[in-house]
Amino acid sequence: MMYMKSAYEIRDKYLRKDMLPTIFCPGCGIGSVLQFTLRAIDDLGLNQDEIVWVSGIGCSSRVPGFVNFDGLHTTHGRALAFATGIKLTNPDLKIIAFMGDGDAAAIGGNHFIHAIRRNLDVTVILINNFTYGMTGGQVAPTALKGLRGTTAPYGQFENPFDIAGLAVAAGANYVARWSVFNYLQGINSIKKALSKEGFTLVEFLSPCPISFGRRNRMKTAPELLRWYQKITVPLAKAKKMPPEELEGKIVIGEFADRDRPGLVREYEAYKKRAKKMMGWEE
Amino acid sequence: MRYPFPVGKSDFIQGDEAIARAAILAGCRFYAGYPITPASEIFEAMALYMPLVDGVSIQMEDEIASIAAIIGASWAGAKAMTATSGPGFSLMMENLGYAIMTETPIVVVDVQRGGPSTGQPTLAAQGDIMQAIWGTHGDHMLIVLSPSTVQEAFDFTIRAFNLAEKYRTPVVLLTDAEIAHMRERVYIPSPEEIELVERKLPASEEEAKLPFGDPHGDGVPPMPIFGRGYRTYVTGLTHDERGRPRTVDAEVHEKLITRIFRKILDHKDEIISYEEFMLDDADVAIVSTGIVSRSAIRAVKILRERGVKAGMVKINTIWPFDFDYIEQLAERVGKIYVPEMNLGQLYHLVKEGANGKAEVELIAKIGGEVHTPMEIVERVVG
Amino acid sequence: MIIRGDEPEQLRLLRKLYKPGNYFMQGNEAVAYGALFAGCRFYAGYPITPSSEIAETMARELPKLGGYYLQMEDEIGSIAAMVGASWTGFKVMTATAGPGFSLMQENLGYAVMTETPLVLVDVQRSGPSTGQATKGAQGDFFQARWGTHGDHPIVAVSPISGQDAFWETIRAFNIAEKLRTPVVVLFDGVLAHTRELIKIPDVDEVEITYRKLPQNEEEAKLPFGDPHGDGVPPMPLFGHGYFTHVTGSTHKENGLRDVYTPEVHDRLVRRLHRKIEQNRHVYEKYEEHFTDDAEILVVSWGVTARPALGAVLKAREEGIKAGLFVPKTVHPFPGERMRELGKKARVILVPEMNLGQMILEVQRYVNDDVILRGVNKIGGVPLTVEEILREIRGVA
Amino acid sequence: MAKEIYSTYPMVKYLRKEALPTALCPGCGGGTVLNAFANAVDGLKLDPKDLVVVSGIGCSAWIASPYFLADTLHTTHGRAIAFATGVKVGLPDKKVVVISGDGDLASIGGNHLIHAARRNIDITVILVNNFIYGMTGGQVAPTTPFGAKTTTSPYRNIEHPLNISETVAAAGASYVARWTTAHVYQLIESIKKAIQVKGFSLVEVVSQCPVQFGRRNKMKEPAEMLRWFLKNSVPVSKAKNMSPEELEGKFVIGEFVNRQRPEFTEELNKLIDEVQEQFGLKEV
Repeated sequence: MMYMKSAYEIRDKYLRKDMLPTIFCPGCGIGSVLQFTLRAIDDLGLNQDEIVWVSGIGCSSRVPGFVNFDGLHTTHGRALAFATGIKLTNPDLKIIAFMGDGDAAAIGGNHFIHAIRRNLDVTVILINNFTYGMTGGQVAPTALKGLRGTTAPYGQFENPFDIAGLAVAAGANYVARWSVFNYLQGINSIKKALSKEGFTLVEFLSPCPISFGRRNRMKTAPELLRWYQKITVPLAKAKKMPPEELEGKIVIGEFADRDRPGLVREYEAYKKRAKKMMGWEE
Repeated sequence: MRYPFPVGKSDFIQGDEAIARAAILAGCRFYAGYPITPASEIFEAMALYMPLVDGVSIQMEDEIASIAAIIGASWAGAKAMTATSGPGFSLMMENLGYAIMTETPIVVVDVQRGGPSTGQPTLAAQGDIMQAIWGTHGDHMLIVLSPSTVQEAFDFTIRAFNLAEKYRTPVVLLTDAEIAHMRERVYIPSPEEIELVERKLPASEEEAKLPFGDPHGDGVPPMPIFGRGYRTYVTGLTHDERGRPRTVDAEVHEKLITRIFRKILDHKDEIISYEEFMLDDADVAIVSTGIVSRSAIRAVKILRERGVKAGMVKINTIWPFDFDYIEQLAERVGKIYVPEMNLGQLYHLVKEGANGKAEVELIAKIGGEVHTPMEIVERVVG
Repeated sequence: MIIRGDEPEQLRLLRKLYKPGNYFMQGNEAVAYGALFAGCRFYAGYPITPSSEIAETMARELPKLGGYYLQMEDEIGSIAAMVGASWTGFKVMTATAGPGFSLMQENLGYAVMTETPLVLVDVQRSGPSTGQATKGAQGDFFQARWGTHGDHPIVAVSPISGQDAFWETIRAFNIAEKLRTPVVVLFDGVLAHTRELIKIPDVDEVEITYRKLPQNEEEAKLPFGDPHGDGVPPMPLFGHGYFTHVTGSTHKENGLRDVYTPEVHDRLVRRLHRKIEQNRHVYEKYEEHFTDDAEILVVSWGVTARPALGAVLKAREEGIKAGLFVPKTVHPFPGERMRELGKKARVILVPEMNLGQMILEVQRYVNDDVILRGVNKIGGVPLTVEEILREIRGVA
Repeated sequence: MAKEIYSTYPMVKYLRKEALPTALCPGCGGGTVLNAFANAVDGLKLDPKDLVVVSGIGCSAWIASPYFLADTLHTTHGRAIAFATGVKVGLPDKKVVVISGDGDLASIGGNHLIHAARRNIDITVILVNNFIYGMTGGQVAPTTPFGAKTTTSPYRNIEHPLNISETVAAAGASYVARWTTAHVYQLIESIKKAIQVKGFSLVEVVSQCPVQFGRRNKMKEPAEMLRWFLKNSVPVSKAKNMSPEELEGKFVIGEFVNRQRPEFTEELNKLIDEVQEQFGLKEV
């Protein structure tokens, strides 16, 4: 068992006290994931002044307001596009994009896959709660079939997105998914993601008892956590299961861990090449 | 500093190229864009020059991402620009509002083409004047400039950067397909000849803590850019002086929005620019902007030859608009003509300004061709 | 759906589902029910405060009526899907708020250019940018008029109460269908979330309009012509074998692209403007109170019209000759009527929840001997009767 | 001359004659795609009255719009699939086909592409991938090969191309195939299959743009580009056993997926039936 700092220590070191309490509802999983992320930063000994948090719109996107770092709270779905400008302008900064599933995968789906394609050096911490919590519980593109939302009062009939799977196909350097229940794996994955070059993603199944759970007969966070335990399947096990059995399940684990050069490194080389081609440099 | 084009001498170049060179000389080191006719040549020139001056030129997946990226770059400390045309400009509206709200200095070039919708992609128009002013939602204030020659395209681009930096605001450079693609002789000054303005940075920890305050009383807060240990929080939500979201407090909202208006309107005299020609004894005035002004000048000369006491005003700053000046003008002349390449946009502003003190008549032309001087003359002499 | 001749079935369903009577509901719900009564059977949207209840009501009610609710990946996709569905014959709607409205601007221009009937509800909230997401405002007045690029006309209506929202939504559909054009409903966050007693009428009391369809092969071949001289071409819907070509690029009467000939562009864009200009009788609407002898004329719109009326009534009690002019169709602005009223007034006050937008429209139609003054308030709290009354007294 | 060609070309019956000749440059692969599409329609004996063709902005968007004689909706940049979604829901019995380019569908329109694949809505997308923005003058695209020169990557492209077919397959499409314009017969067969399949289908066609792409990358002639395609094409079955390094710069061709998954409009109508049933709204 590794030594873990108390939550109070983490809070005092990294949160803006004047912004507390947070806007999150009781039982919301965002606080847990935030804690995982801060612990990962702390364990790695990263410099607080060299990290910028970027976010879009939604409950999870309010996180950069609560942490004591440079933070850019942007428009809906566009966080990764804003991040591209920050990173390329000042490559010394580490970028953490804290996003929700609606933000990253619905309206922001295109920026998501193109940031991955470019291998933008950014770590995405993605809160997947199957719903638009802030606007009142509308169905999200990640919602499994049959789940209810205020705009799917008769149950979702569309197929869901597998965000992690999409990120792997688009070419991300590191992709992992856990539920907030898997906190140790989660922290370790974030540490790994923060240590790597290029695009890294850690997705968390995270409870939203108020906007999502209540409408799906899981009024409390523990009920949602138990449900996650039921529907998640570790990657090793999933590999041996036929597609029919995996229907309605969510696979968790590490899906990709590779070392393609990141956009910053590519652009540095590009500048050199340009000067060489123009005869400005040998 | 070495430049990838000759400086301190004249060159024969397109408007798009002039804008790109001006941006480089103004210190722009981040460009994000997306291909669109007739603005693509700006991007192509930036792609060629930027890596050579250690800047960034990146092609994003769409126009929404392009303006997002330059806002991010600006907060990381770079002077940043994007260029587009009507359809792309429409897509940028949400994030243009974000730049206004977060007081992010950026320059957005809109090379106007025939619209609405995809319309006439290769032909010039002046149909986005009102969009540049009103296109994003909510109460907002920004600066819009409009050049009429390739030389002005160059000069106004530098001015756009200076105004953006000085007032911590997005500036729209509204040009058109005609100027963008026209080649003219342009004097490209050397860096020593160019006066550049850099954004105010916080002079103390105290100032850095109020990224949306008004420590100097001019309405323009210093900008604590990222990575300097200020731990700035920036949001498009209504925020207090420290940048904290305060979305249900009416007073905070009013204070913020009125300051964003004030910081520009209080400096109207410095921002607003127009040029008068032969107006001293005129009883007919032509008010125009951009490419049409060139035909208007010629029209004034022809009218004078014919004995009509005509004069004209070329509007360089479209927004904020000098309503008061137009009212004074209306008092001096009996009639104002507004030739423009749309069905009436600048006309509305002039009419509001004239305040009933002179008759205002629109000379509209659409379809992609600039008014000929004679078309204006004929309308004036009836 | 309704346009394809199954009205009896739709009327049966409407009667069965919605009994006439007074219901206690939000303005947003009133908009949704108005749309359902107007025959809207396709809704594509994306969640955004404070408009989400419109989507939620449509998601709940549309399937009952056999209609379609789609939640798209963003606002751009929403308006795009609507245009597609409109060309198959549906009456279509979406609802959004400022940020989403900004995103829709490009495709709103496309709908203007392709003359696609649709209804777009903008529940205005306090901006710019994300601003005050839950608070009402009237800051998108000019965005509705000028938000998309290029020369374009637009029709926008603005309800002044929850009940009005029900009827104005129906009117928006009727205008859209009659003139083959997008219509914006400028609603706001205050009325959207205010619960009021709202009367749902019997279906027979609701008059609805259908778009013109081509009467013959000849008409169908000119989907962008003007066979009837009213500027409104019949709409040859997809799937009927007309082989219609629809493009947002400059096009000839037959729909084929011609982006180089100035005359073609001139003809098309001028007709689009003429279509709106010459059919004022279809959409022009305003309310007047005590305007006959008003020395102090209050001009207001949307949510602010109510406290404005309250203030005018109180002013009259105090013996002040105040009057009220409320444009219900705000774009195109009822300029002629404004000019007439402006001649009679000594002072014009324009209260609105922004820093001065409609006042610029008013200014164009009044002479300089009138004192024109804005009564502006931002921050999400509506103007009160007292605040407006104070201004009236101040100039009385 | 042109008239003669039209009179002997059997597919001309599917074309809008008043719109010909097309605006495509000599040697452009767009003509091949139009031809293949017409042949597929012909082969399936589809009545063009049962077709709606939707496109976005760009050269490839012009391939069928306005040249193909059907209902054609030429929309805004990147949004064709979202427009098509509305058309399909409104006309579930018609075949809705989107023909557009890589920049249009995979760059600015990437989100609509993956979401339509997720919904598995019964639309056929023919994506013409020529690695470049042809219409605006040859700018880099998200599909431009690593190292290729374009007007906005004048010192060679540093970004990696998006694997469109693979991404769309991962997003949940029913049918996905990739061919090049050098594989015309396979292409026709794939388009036929794609049109028939119930659900979202994508046929990616690697196509030549000698003017904007080839010229800047030492392949001025269309034939050179076709030879490049043939030389670097690898069938899916073989690609499976190759490493990512070996696959760098190759075109993997063939069918990626062909599967049955619940389809959007069918599910939507099923839901409506259930709701009407539940509330007792069905007519007896």
